[in-house]
Amino acid sequence: MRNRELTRPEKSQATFEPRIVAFFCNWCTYLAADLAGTSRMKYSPNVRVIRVMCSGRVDPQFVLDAFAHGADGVFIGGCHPGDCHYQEGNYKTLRRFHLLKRVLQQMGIEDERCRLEWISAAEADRVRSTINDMVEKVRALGPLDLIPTEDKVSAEEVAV
Amino acid sequence: MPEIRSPGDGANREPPRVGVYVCHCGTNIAGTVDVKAVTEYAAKLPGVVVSRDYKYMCSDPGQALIQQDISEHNVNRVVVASCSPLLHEPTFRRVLSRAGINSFFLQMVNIREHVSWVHLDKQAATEKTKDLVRAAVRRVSLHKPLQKRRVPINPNVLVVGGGIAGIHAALTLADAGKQVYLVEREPTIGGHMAKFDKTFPTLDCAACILTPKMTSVGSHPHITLWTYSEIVKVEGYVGNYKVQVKRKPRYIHEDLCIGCQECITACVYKEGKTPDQFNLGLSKRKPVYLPFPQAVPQKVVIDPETCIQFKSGKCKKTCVEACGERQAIDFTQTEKFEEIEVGTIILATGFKTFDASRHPYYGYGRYPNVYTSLEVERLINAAGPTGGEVVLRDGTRPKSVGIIHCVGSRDANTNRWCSKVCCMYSLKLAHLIKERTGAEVYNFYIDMRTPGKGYEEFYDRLLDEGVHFVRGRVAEVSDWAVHPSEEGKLVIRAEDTLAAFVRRIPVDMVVLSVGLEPQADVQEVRRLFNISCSTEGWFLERHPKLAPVSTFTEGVYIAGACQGPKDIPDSVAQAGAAAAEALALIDAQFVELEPYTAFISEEECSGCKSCIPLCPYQAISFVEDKKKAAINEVLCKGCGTCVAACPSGSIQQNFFEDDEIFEEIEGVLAYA
Amino acid sequence: MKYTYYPGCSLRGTGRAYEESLLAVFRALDIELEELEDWNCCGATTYLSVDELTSYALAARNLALAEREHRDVIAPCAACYLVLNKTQRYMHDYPDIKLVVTRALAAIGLTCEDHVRVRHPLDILLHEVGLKTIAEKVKIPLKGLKVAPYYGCQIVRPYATFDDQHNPTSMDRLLEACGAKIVYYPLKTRCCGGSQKGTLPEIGLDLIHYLLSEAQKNGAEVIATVCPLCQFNLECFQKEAGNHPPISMPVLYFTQLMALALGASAKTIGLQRSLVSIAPVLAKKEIAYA
Amino acid sequence: MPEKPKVAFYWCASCGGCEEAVVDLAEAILDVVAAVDIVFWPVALDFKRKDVEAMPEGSILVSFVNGAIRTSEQADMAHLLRSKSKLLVALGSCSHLGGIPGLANLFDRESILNAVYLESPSTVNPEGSLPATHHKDDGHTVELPRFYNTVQALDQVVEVDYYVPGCPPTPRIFRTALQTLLGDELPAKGTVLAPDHALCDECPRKDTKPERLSFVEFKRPQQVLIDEQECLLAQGLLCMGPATRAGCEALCVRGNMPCSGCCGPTSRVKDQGAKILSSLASLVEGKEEAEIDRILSTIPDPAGTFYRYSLPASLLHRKKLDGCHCKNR
Amino acid sequence: MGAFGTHTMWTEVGMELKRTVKFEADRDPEFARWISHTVGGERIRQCLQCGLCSGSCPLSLYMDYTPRRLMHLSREGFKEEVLSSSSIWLCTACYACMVECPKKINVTHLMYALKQRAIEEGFYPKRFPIPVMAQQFSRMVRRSGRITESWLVVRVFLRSAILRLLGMSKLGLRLFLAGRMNVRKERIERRQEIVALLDSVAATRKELAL
Repeated sequence: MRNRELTRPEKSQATFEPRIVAFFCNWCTYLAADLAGTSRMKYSPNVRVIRVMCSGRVDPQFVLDAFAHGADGVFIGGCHPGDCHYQEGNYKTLRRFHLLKRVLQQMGIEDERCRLEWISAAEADRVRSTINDMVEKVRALGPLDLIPTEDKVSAEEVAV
Repeated sequence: MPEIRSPGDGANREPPRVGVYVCHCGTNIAGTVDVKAVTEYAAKLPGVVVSRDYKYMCSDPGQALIQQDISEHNVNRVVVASCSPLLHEPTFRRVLSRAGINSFFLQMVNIREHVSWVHLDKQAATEKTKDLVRAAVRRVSLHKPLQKRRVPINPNVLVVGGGIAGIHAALTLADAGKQVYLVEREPTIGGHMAKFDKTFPTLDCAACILTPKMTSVGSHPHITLWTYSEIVKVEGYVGNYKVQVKRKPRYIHEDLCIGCQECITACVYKEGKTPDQFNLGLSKRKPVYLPFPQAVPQKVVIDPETCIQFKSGKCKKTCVEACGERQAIDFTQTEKFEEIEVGTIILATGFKTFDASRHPYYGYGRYPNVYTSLEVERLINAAGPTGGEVVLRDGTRPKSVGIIHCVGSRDANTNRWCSKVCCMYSLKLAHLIKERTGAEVYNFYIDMRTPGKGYEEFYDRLLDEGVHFVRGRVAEVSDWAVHPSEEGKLVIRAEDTLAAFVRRIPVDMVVLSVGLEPQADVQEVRRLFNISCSTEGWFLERHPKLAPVSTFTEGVYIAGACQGPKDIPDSVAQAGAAAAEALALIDAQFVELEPYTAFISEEECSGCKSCIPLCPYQAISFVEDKKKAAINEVLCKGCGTCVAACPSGSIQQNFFEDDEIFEEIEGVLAYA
Repeated sequence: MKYTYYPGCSLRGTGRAYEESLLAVFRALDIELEELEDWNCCGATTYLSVDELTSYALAARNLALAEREHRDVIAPCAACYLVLNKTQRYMHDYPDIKLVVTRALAAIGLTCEDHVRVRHPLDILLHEVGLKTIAEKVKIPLKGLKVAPYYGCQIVRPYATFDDQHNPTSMDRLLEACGAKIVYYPLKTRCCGGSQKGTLPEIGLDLIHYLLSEAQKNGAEVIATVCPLCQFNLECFQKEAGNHPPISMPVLYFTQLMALALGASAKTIGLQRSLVSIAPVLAKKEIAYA
Repeated sequence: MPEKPKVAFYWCASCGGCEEAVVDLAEAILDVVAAVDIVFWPVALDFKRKDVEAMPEGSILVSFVNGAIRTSEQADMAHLLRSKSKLLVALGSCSHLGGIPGLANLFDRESILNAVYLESPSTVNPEGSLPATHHKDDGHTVELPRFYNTVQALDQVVEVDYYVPGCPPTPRIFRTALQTLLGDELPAKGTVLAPDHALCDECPRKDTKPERLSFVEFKRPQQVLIDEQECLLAQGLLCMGPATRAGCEALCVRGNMPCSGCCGPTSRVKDQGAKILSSLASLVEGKEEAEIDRILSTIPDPAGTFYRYSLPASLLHRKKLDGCHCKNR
Repeated sequence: MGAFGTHTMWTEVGMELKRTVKFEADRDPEFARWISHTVGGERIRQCLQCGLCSGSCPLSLYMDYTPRRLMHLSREGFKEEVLSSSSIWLCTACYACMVECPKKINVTHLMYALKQRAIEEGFYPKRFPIPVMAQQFSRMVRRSGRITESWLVVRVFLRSAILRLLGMSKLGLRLFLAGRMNVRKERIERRQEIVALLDSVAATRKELAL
C-alpha cells in the first residue's frame, strides 16, 4: 500500500500552529534568512527552511509532497528577476509557480498557502515580514488537513 | 578531472550509523534552544547511534569529538546542528575527511541563524530544532559519497576600475608576476584620489603619493592598461573567465601618441569651451585634451561631441598638422572589442558623490558660492582651476566659510548610511581653507566620527586651530538677511545643539560635504559579474567580517569603495587583500568546486530534450547516436533547474537528489 | 621632627577645635610645631573670585616666610593647603603669575624660590610618623567607634600628592590605628557645598543632607573631617538639613578623635565646642576618655 | 502433470476496457488458457463471490484487478481477492492510478449524486431519491454497496504486488506482464510491468523534436491540422509523452493524437502531473507575469489534463473540500 | 534687530515666549579669545563636549547652563549668556570636573575666571552675596592681613541679606558660646607689608595689562 504517515494529531483551530515548509535559494533568500539571524530579527517559528542551490531546483513535486505530508503552507524564496545566480533559474520557477497555482486552485488549496517571493541576500527584513505575514494568513485559514485520506475515510465509510 | 561520484556508489553500502552533534554555540544557541532535549530526542531517532551536545562544536575539542565517534563508534553519517552551513560546512566536512569517511556524508542543521537568533519562544524553538534535526538525520542516510571537482586556474587577472584600489591591486598582482588587465572607463586612471590636493590626516600631497603608482601601472611589463574601456560581457566560471572589453575610440593611436600635447596647443579653439569634467566644470577644456597633467596614460583624447571635424567635417585640422609625422590622430577610429581570458576578477569600481542638488534647501546650483566638497578639493589643488587659490566665483577670497557635514548621508530622505570619510575630509578642508584664506571656518556636524589612526588627533588639532564646531544638522542655506551683518552673505541656519539654541551664521562660501554613493550603473555591473548588491547598492561581500573582499561568485573579488564608503588607507588595504585572495587562488593552480552538478542517467533518459533549452550554460547536449541527453559536468554550475524540470525524473543533482529533498521535506513534517 | 605650622584664619575662628586637637596630637607624638611667624591669610577660595593674582601673592608671602625656616609647612585647613600648593604650581607653570608674585614679594623684601613643601597633617601622620608608632601610643582605644571618614574636596583634588584622588584612605588608616571602625562611606570626597550654605542656602542644605544621611544610613556614629568649612557645614546645619528624618550626628575633626585615643583630655581638644556632642556615643561605647 | 496455476480477474470502477484488453490477446488467449486455470472472471465466466470465499487463503496465484475503488463492494472484493491470492496485480490505469474515474476526486460524493440524480436536465426524479446503502422493499431490507466520497487506486485499499499500466494495457504490455509473472524470476514487489523510461524513447516522431523548444501557446487537437510526422509538442500540442511511462509503443501518437498519460509516471516520479507541469512551464517563453499567464491560459484545465489518469494516486489525492472531509458527510 | 534676536513677549493667552535665535553679531569673538588665553583656558577649544564635567559636578543639577554648555558658549564667544549664567555662582570649586576632564581642561579655574569677569562687567544678581563677600574679604585682608570669620559674615550679610542674618543669629550665639566666634579681630604684625604687596600686584597688573 502506498504509505501515508497518518500520525498527525487532530488539529483544532484554537491550538493550531501552522507548519510551513520553505525552499530558499542558497544565494539570496537563504542568505537573507542568515542575515535576519545575525541581525537578531524575530519572527514566527513556524517555518522549516530547506536549502536549495536555486529556486529553479524547486520541483512542483516538492510543494505537493510538503502539502501531502502535513504542511499548511509552502514558501519559495528566490532571487529577484534578473538577479539569478544562475542567470535565469528564477524565471523557470516563476513560470512553474504560475501553472502550479492554477492546479492548486483547482485542488481547492487556498492561494495564501503557497507563496513565491523574490528576496535578495540583503533583504533580511523581508524574510521576517513575509514569514510573519504568511504565518498569520495561514493561521487564519486553519489547518490544510489533507492527510486523513483513504484509510480513515474508508474505515469510516465501510462502517456505515 | 576525477569522478564526482565515487565508484560503487549506491551498491552494498553499509547501513547508516548516524552521529548527531548539537552545538550550544556558547549561549547563542543554548540560550534559546533546549540543547539537551534536542540531543536526547535525536538519540532515539532511527539510525542514530550517537547523539551529543557540546559548547562549541567548531572548536578543536568539538571536532575531535566527531572524529572520535567516527573511528570508535563506526559513525558513518554526521549531522551537525549549529550555525549556517555557509559558515562551517567546510569545517565539518574536513572533520569527516580526516576521520576517513566521505566528507559529503554530512548534513548541517542551521539552528543558530534560523532558530535561536530569530525566535524568542524557547519551546517553539526547541520543537523547530527537533524537526530540523529529524529531517537531517533522515536525509543524511541517503547521502552519496561525492568528490569535489578541481578546475585549473588561469593565472591572468582582470582588475576593473583604475582608482587607488584598482591601481594598488593591479600593482600588487603584477609585481607578483601575474599578467593583469586593468580596465578603466575614463581616459585616465587615478580615480577620485587624483582630484585631491592633500590627504587626511597626515596632509600628504595626494599627487605625490599617487602619481608614482600611476606611472608604475602605465609602464609595468605585466599590466595591460586599457583606459576609456568598459567590460561588456563576462562568461565562464572561477579560474576560467572569458571577458569581452569594449575600447571606446579616443581618436588617437595610443601607441603613436607621445603625450607632447602639441595638438592641444594647435587646436583651432584658442580657449577651452567645454566644462572640464576632471575639474568638475570649474574650468574649460578644448575638444582635444589631456584630463590632467599627470594623467596615465599620457595620451590625449578627442571629444567628438565638440570637435569641429566631427561636427562639420570642415576643420582645418591644425592638430593633425601639429602631430606631423607621428600621425597619431585618427578621426576614423571606431570602438574595438577585445577578448581576454582570466582566472580571477577584482572589481574596484569605486563610488560617486552625492548629488547636492537633491538637497534644494542647501542652495547648490542656486547660489554660486555653494560648492561641493569635491569642487573645493579642486580649488585647493595647486594643479586645479585656480592654481590652489580658494576663491569665490568672483575671484575674491572668502572671509567666512561654512562646511556642512552629512550632505546625503545619515538621512532617511536620501541615504541612510554614514559615508565615513566626510568628517575627516571636512576637517582637512577646514584646515586647508583656514590656512589658505585665513577665513573664519564653521563646521556643522551631527556627530564627529574620527575612528582611525591619527584621526582623532587631527580633530584635536583642528579644534585647537580655532575652527568653529556647531553640532547640528543645517536646516537651510539662504541669502535672506534679517540682520545688517547678514547682507550679501549666505546665511546658514542650524540649531547649535550644544548651546541649545538656533543660530544664523552668515558666510561667504558654503561647502557641502557630500556623501558617497554606489555608482549609477551598479546594477548592470553586478549582473555582468554575477554578484549581489546590498539594498543600498554596494557590492555585497561574502561575509561582512570573515570574507570582506570575496563575493558569492568564486573568483570575483571586490575592493575599495564599491563595497561601501571607504577612505584611502582602507581602500588600499582592501585592494591588497583582494590581490592576495586572487594570488592564493592562482598559486593553488586549481580550485575545488562543489560537486553539486546535475547528471543524467543514460538508461533512464528518454531523450525528450525538455532539459536542453533550460540550461543557461549550454551544459546539456543531445547525443545523437544514443538519442539521449548528456550533461557536461565542467560546464554545469549546479543550479538544478533541469532536475526539477525533467519530466521522467531521469536527471539528478548531486547532494540535492530528489530522494534527499523528499526525505528532508517529509522529515521536517513527520510528527515525532 | 619639627615643622612649620600654618594655622590659617579658620583655625582661629570656627575651627578652633581643629587647632587645639591638632596640637594635642602632635604633642602626644613628640613632634614640634612652630607657628609661621606673622603669617597672613592664604588668599582662600573666595578671594580668587575677585582677584586671583592677589590671592597668589598673599599665599606666596606665607611661602616666602616659611622658606626662611627650611622646613616643611603643615597646613591643616583644606582651603589653605590647596591655595598654598596651587600657588606654587601656578608660579611654576605661568611666567606671568610668577612675575607678578616675585615683584610683589620683592616690594616687601621677600623671595620665593619654591623650596618648601606644603603638607597636610594626614600626610605627616601617615608617612612620617607611621601607623605603627601611633598604634603604640594609643592609650584609650576607640573600641570600634563607627566613623565615616569625610575628606571633602580640596585635600585630594586637584593636587592629591599623598593619597588617592578617588578613594583616599589616609584618615581611614589613622583612625583604625586608633581602634575606630571605618564605615563604608562612598561620599567621602563629595563636595559639602563649601560656602554655598551662605550664598544659596537651599542648595547648600541639599548637599549637606546627602552627606549626613548617607553616613547615617551606613551606621556611622561620628563623621570625621579634615576641613573647617566641611565641619562647620555638616555640624551646624544638621537641623535644617536633616528634617526627614532628623539627623543627630557628631562631626569631629579627625585630630579630635586621634587626640582622644592618644589620651588627651576632652577640654584640651575642644570637644565642648561641638554643637552635637559625641559624649553619648562615647558613653555607649564605654570609651572612657580623659 | 502439475496443477496449473490459478488466475482470477476482477473488475472494479472501470469502463471494461481492460477486460477487452485481455480478450484482445486474440489467439494468444488460448496460450493463456492453456497455461493457467482461470478460477474467477465475472465478466466472462459464471463464478460467484461465494466460490471465491470458499477458496483457501493464497490459493490463487495471481489476481488481476482492474478499475478503481469507488464503492464498498469493490473494496470488499479487493480485500477478498487479496486474501485468496499470492499475487495481486493492478491491471490498467484505474486500478494502477485511479484512472479516469479518479477525476471524480475533484468533487465529493454529495455533489456527484446531486448532479447525477437531481440536477442533470435529463433526469426525472420528483421524489429526489438518492442511492442508499439500505433499501426496504416488500418487507425485505436489501443492503447495497456504498458509494465512496473518494476514488482510490487499488493500492490505496489493499497491498498490491505489481502493476500493469495503460488505459487499457496494450496486448503487448499485458502479454509481457503475464510472461513475467509466470516466469521463474519475479521482479521486485511494486514494479510496474512496463519499461521504466518515458514514452519519447519509443515515439516514432522522436527525431523531429527540436533541441530548443519553447511554447508561446498550447493548442488543442481540434484547433489545428496536425502534422503526422512532426513531434506534437513541437506543434504546440500538449503531449504527456515526456512524463509518461513507455510500453504502449506510442499508439496515440501513431494515431496522430497526443499522449494523455495513461501509463503513469516512471518509477522515479512521485507525481506525474507535477512533473509534466514543471517541464512544460519551464519551457514557456516570456519573463513578464502577464505574458506567462497568457501562454499558460491556453491550458484550460491543468488539473484535468495533467492528472487525467492519476489524480487518486497523485500526492494531493483529491480536491480539498471545505471543512473536514474525513467526516462522512 | 526687528522681529528677530532674543526677545521676550507675552502672548494673548498669557504665555511668556522667548525668541532666542542667535546671530553671529551676538557673538563676542574677543570674549572667546580671552577665555582661550586665560589661565586654565588653554585647552578650551579642544573641549569635546563630552559632558563629563557636568556629570561629575555635584551642583550641575541646579545650573541653568551646565559646565559643558558654558565651555561651548564661552569658546564660541556668547559672552552675555555665559556671564549672566547662574552656573558660575554655583561652582564651589570642588575640582571634580577638572580632575576627570579627558582633555585636561581646567574647568574649575575657568569658573573662577568667569566669576571674576562677571564681577568686573557687573553681570550678577544685585544682592548676590559672593561678590559682596569677596569684596569684604579683600578689604579685611588688606586691613588686617587675616580674616576674622565672625566679622566677615556679619559684614557680608549686612550688605546682602539682612533678614537671613537674623535667622542665623541663633546659630551665631551658639557658636559664640562654644568659643567659635571671635570677637577680637585677627591681625598680623606687619600689616604694611600686605598693603605694599597688594599695591605691587595692582601695579604690575596694570603695567602688563594682565
